[in-house]
Amino acid sequence: MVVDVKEYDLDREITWCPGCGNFAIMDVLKNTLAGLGLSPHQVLVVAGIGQAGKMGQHFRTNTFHVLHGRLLPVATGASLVNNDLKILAIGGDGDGYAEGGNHLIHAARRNIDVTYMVHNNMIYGLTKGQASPTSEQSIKTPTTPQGNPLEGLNPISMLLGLKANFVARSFAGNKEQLGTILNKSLQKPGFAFIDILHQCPSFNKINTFRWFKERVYDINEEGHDPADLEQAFRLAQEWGEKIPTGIFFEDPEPKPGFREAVLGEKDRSITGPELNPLDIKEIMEEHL
Amino acid sequence: MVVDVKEYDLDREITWCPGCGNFAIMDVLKNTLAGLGLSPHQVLVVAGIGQAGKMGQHFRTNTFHVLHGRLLPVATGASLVNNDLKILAIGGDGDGYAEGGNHLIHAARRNIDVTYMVHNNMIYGLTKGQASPTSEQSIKTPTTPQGNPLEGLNPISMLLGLKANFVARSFAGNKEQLGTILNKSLQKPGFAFIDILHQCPSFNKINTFRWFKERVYDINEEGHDPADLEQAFRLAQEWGEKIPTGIFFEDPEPKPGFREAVLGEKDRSITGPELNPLDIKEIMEEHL
Amino acid sequence: MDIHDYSVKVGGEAGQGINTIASILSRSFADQGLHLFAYQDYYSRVRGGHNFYQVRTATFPVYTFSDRLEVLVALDKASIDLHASELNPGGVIIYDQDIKTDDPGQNALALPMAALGKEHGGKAVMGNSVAAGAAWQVMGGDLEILENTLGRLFQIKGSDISEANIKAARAGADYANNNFSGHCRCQLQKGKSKKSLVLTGNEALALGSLAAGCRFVSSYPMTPASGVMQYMARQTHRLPLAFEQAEDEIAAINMSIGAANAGARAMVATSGSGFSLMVEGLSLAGMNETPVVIVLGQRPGPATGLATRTEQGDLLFSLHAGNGEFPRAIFAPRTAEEAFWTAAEAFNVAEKYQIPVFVMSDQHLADSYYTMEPFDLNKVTIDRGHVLDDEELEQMKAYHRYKITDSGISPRAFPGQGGKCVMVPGNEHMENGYSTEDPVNRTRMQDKRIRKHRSMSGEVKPPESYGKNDPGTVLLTWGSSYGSCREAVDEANRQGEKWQVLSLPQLWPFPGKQVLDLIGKAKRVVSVEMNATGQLGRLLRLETGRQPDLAVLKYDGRPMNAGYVLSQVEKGGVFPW
Amino acid sequence: MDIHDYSVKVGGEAGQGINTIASILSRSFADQGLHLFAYQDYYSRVRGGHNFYQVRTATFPVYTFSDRLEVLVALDKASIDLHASELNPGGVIIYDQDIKTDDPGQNALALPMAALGKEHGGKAVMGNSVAAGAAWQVMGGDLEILENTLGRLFQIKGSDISEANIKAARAGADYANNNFSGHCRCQLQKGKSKKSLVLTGNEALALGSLAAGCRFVSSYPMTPASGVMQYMARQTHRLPLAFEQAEDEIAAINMSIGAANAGARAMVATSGSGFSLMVEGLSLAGMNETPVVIVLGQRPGPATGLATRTEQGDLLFSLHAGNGEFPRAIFAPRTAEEAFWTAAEAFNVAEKYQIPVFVMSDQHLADSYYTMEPFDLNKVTIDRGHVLDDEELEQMKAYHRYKITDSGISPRAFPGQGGKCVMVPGNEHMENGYSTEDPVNRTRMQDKRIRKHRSMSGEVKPPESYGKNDPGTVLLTWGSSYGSCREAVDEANRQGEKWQVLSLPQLWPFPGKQVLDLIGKAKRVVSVEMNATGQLGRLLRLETGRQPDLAVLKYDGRPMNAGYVLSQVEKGGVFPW
Ligand SMILES: Cc1ncc(C[n+]2csc(CCOP(=O)(O)OP(=O)(O)O)c2C)c(N)n1
Ligand SMILES: Cc1ncc(C[n+]2csc(CCOP(=O)(O)OP(=O)(O)O)c2C)c(N)n1
Ligand code: SF4
Ligand code: SF4
Ligand SMILES: [Mg+2]
Ligand SMILES: [Mg+2]
Repeated sequence: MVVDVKEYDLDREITWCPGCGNFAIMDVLKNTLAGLGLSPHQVLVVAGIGQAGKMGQHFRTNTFHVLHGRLLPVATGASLVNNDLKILAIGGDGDGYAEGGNHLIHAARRNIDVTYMVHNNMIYGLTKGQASPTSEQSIKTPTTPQGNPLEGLNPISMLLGLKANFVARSFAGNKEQLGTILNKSLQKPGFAFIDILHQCPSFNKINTFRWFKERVYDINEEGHDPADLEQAFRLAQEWGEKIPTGIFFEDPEPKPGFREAVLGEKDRSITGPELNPLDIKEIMEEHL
Repeated sequence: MVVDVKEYDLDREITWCPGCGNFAIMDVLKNTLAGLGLSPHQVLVVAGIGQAGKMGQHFRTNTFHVLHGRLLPVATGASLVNNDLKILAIGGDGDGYAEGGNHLIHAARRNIDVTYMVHNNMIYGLTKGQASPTSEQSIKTPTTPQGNPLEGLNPISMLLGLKANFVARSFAGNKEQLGTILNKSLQKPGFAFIDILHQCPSFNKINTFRWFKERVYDINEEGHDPADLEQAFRLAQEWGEKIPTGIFFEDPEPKPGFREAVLGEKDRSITGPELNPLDIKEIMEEHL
Repeated sequence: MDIHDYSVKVGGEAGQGINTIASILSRSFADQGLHLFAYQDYYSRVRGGHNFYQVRTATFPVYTFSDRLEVLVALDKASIDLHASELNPGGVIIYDQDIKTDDPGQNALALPMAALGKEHGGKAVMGNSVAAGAAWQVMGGDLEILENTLGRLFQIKGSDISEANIKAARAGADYANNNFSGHCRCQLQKGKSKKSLVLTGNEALALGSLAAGCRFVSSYPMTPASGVMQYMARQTHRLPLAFEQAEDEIAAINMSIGAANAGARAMVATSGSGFSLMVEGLSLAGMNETPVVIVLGQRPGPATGLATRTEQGDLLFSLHAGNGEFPRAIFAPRTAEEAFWTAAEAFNVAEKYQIPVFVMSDQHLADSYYTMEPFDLNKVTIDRGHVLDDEELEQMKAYHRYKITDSGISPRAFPGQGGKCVMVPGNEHMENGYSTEDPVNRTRMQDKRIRKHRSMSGEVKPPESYGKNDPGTVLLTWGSSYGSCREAVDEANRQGEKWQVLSLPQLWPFPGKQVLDLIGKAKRVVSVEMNATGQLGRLLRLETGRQPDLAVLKYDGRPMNAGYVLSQVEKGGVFPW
Repeated sequence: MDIHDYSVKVGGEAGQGINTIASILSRSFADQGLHLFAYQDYYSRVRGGHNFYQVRTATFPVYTFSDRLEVLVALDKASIDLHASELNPGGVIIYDQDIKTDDPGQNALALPMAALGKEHGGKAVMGNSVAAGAAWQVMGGDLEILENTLGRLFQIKGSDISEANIKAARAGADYANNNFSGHCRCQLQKGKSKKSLVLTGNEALALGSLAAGCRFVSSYPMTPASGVMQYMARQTHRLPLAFEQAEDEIAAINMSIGAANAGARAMVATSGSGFSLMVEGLSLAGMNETPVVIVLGQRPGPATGLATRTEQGDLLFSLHAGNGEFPRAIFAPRTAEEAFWTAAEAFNVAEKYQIPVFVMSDQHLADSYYTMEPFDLNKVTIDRGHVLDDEELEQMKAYHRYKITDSGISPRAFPGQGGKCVMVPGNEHMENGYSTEDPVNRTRMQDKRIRKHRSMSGEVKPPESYGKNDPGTVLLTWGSSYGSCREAVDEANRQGEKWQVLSLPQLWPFPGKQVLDLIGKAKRVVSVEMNATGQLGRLLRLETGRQPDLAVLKYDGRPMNAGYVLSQVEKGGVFPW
């Protein structure tokens, strides 16, 4: 079925700053969803709190716009009871790597049937520029006024350490690559993790569009085989003059998605507006 | 200074089950501390909630016995304001990998000056046998009565993904190795992570003492160089017929410990019972 | 049939099998047609320590435990040292022969548990069945009933094991028959009850939730609430039910919120610290109007407190928990039977009003066994409130999840239904769910949400009076303390007093007017609860201005009973306010 | 000197620099010797939207904002459309010439902000200083003062930048001088105040904490509380102070608990959802008796609510938060000046009683600027309560962290001191800190902890009355709403009423008797607060049985002022209970 990307348009003011990387990411996502023949009502975006999370308010679809850092558990619950929806989780680096870090470990472990996009601007945008776990060492922010004493977290390396089902990095300035990765991730059962680098012209004056643009390269184009976990791990350690992007890892022996692992065949019957009293007579009578 | 290990003895009933792996771990720890010439009052154990966390109640030392999963933040706060104490964090696999997962990521990122021992019995002991994140696939427990649908988390691989300062695995049945690792970790600034496999005869009927004993081998004895992150990562993927133990990784270019990174030279002045009003006149007058 | 009221205590170390013995006896009492109440006292450890299980059985319904025993089954020395004094005159001690103890006297039986277990059942652990058999014999129970019980209890372990246990029990009974020379004042008769259910509060809560069509449970283990999720986890293979052990309590409540908004009835079960971690999620459920049921099994706090003990210390906390202001309902079943119906009803209230609903229990209710008649499952109704169907949605131009209505309740729909999109937000929002900071909208939305409180207030489960009319003394209570108050009132009235229990199966919205009416002209209102600050008493004042005249409180982690209530009232109680 | 009371509003999009203009004007008003109150109204976004800053300045102390303006500085069209009607007769509009708008009439000045900024300062952004200069000129301020302000404000950016800004401001003043043909009713005079501090509530809280010797701050960013930690973070290089941005709020409070027990005065600052996440840690601090100060900057909930708006909706939540029962103190400063002293005192109360202490603010207090006299820092006292010294400890056989005393307060010591070990637990414990499940110990320990509540009750910051004696009407209020009540009372009394404000700088322990005494025979008690359920009114009833007769509430996220209070009282307010 062909779906017009305009179906995803929403007649609402977009509250991001001009020049923000989020625009490009949203653009790619809308096109990818439409390209897959998905209508807005077949998609559920579970969004975190932050500029990235606002994305769920900026295009038409089902959205659960939840608490800061809690998008993955909400997506887990929703995905277990409804397998008709294509579920995405969308949030920022603070949302996902600081407040929500624990859920990320366990979403990967469970292999939940969700594509998770982390819009990684290496800063807290919405709350006006504090350091995030991925902020560069020495950057001055309102919470690191003497310069960040820590090195940034490497989410790709961490997710490879967790041997997550699908691990990728992209850049808002490379729409084609991002589109390809998203497209692929949305057609897989299980968990897909995509760290998306993007500029925040308002607060991150170091990792600008240009800064990224000059550094990113595509590992798959250069021959990296996503089935090779060890090489992926080696590549993931690179950060600085050159920044590897692309699909680092796709499990060559994929585990079943979480829904299947937990529910087996019976998932379809779990939800829906109708509900009949369960037959618990047999269970009750075990106590007689 | 020679310290008699008996100084660490406490005249209290120990509430672990007979045959529990925790006894051996405590034994090694007491000996290691004494061996390092540390008296009980120079050590602070920040303990989680669980059988492992009870350790802080079973030998004499300073102990903050805190909330389930929250030992690392408490240790972080204590270590920042007091650098006279040797600080250990001790908890179980549920405590550290489930409830406390987020703090583990960030303790590693911060490189806090704490040795963290995770007593990994691959089960929830204190609450009577539920599955933990490290529980084996298919194991039947009160919360996985039809068998655990998930593979166990691999904490070593995860910590290597985080490129933590010091990453090791040991086994309660190999006291010598555990002692060596502990000894080493306690003499390093920065974060040391030790996953300690141990039997829970009451609830884990699969990963028994014998099960571990038959599988563990020492990677360092077999020539693994802890400076080699990539090889460490490769080894870390192994689990099953053979289980690698030993020091997987010691950062060859260690970052400063967190206390130094944050406080530089001034740490000594932060704490202590005396406290003088600060001179904030200069700061106030900036608002005049 | 005479009136009987007997208590048996089984004491020993954790891991020695006191639960097994007590369960065998309990089930058998029930099958004799008797009522029962059985409670556990255990330490937060897996082996060792001194634990006990106390089973009271009677020819009439019982709601709490008794201070005195007829039979003590002792698996360790501590049981004799600590509890022999609790025996009524003529009480019997049956003790493991392997215990190093002085002979407790004539009315006692030293039982070679392990030896008989090994000899007749093949294993020393069968000693538990030996002990059950011996106790049963001494109490004059019908051996066939005991054998039936054993057969059923061990059925899952295979017919070999259940046969072996039956043999071991018979051996214990024979041994007692031949070697017990004393007399037991407890001589069991057949009771009149029909075949009854034996359930703990936790089991009843789980069963009620299943009956209500709960489709999703996510929780993190925490005593004393774990029993609820574990019971439900055992049923997933035969019901359309998803269970997941979350990584922490934050994930648990947020998973349930996700499931509920995707269309499933969803719940969590937790306790103390675990609930503290759910408070942010609770507030989200308040904002995005998610029906979610929270079973809160109370234990003593603060913090980790006393993990395996009982308290009713989280009433005002659960009432005020969560940043911002939003409606909620709080139920507190008083018995296991009520727990079943309350759980079933909680989902209806949650969905009808689209709010978080608490079902408060406490360790004493959660872990204690009660007998009750089988539930008439036809009486379980499922009311999902106003949920739109696909057709209705298809006809709409757009779906507005938060439509402002007089009742405050907006018609619900789930993502994907009828080709519509659903927006469920955590920020303040317009009717369509999208964020807005408009001040007029804010006031209207806050009013809408709060109106649900008023809509709900007309349907509160009413407070219940038991005892004399026009009472001089009213015992005001909630939760499992009800049982003790009820028996205290019976006792006081037997002694010629005019007492009444006024108990609240639902605490929020608070039925203030009804409570005041029921208190009527009573001379004395005594609030009775298991906490240190008299929270129900405080709530009464907050909602009605009236203050209890006296409080009977207990907060040592151990349950109260009728005797405690009576003696405290006599002493003048405390007045914590 | 005449009495003056003028208001200027600066409106525009986020990111346009309204904060800069308002800050320049505020500081300059203060330097003219005037008092001021300046508040922000902003959206939860970084660019765009319509925000404003409103500065009121007067020859007498001001506590809230006014409904009417003398000058409107408009950086966008919305500012004119929305706010021109707020101008008093004779008010002036100064607007950016680049705005597409109709000419607002004679009493207006179209200012080529960007052009002049570029021409005289070198950059278009210097247009902000141009606007400040023009406004200052129109209001008849002393140009030298404005220039001084600019010099100081931009000093950190280098003398080039500060010079450029001064030039731009002069150009704006000149331009106004030459082109503004109307008349401004606001003509600034020199006020009598000595050099005064200009501080927001957040800054005052931070400064007070530093004065108290706070040594450790861990927090997670959250509007409107972030300002506190960010201010403190800026001082770490020159004070013995550690700051860490935690990974989440759970870590933040637990880090502080770790630091406090290791010997440092420690605090967190948070809001709404963030505080919800701290509830478990709060309960731990209750159990292990950790002094920790929690600055709670309230914003509208539930959940994420309205991130940048104001509310007082978390009073009953903070009072009851945490599983189990334990004492705490709750302060709520009413002005920025009081915020300083409250923060300083909060650490003393926390350490003296070894409890968690709340300092409640709200967005309106947190972000608003106030003038005040410089603090006499010699008046800041530090009382760490009973802390043992090394010598005392050396002489002890063993140290017992939780020694039972009459006051409930145990002498403190820190790990390592005097060669002793310290055990700080999260479970119930004996005097030495080790766990026990003993019921008698439990009751004693719970009593000990709760006794601290009583010990503290004698030292509560007393409620304060302002206005007429023997009033007919008492406005009962707390926090930043105090300012509006105070001015409302002045106004009512000017009109011949007998009104009084009764405000509570400390809300817990609740000074019930004192409040009742102060209410006296007042005919009418009106509770005034920024929430939907009248929480202070409810607390009054909970603690005294007395209920307010009327409530003035506001919960649209926007602050109230005197006019609102007066009109609501006239209308009869609401009665939410
Ligand atoms: C529990 C909680 N803590 C803090 C906040 C405040 N907050 C909102 S967004 C945000 C961080 C935003 O950073 P990021 O997740 O990187 O998103 P970005 O805005 O950069 O896209 C914070 C701290 C909150 N809403 N809830
Ligand atoms: C917030 C919270 N959730 C749950 C619990 C209950 N609880 C106590 S220990 C424990 C798990 C113990 O497992 P682990 O950490 O592996 O330790 P072990 O007993 O196996 O050594 C749990 C779930 C708690 N105390 N606090
Ligand atoms: S603050 Fe940064 S991330 Fe947020 S909208 Fe603006 S540019 Fe984008
Ligand atoms: S339950 Fe397991 S881990 Fe806990 S004490 Fe017993 S054997 Fe050890
Ligand atoms: Mg970000
Ligand atoms: Mg464990």
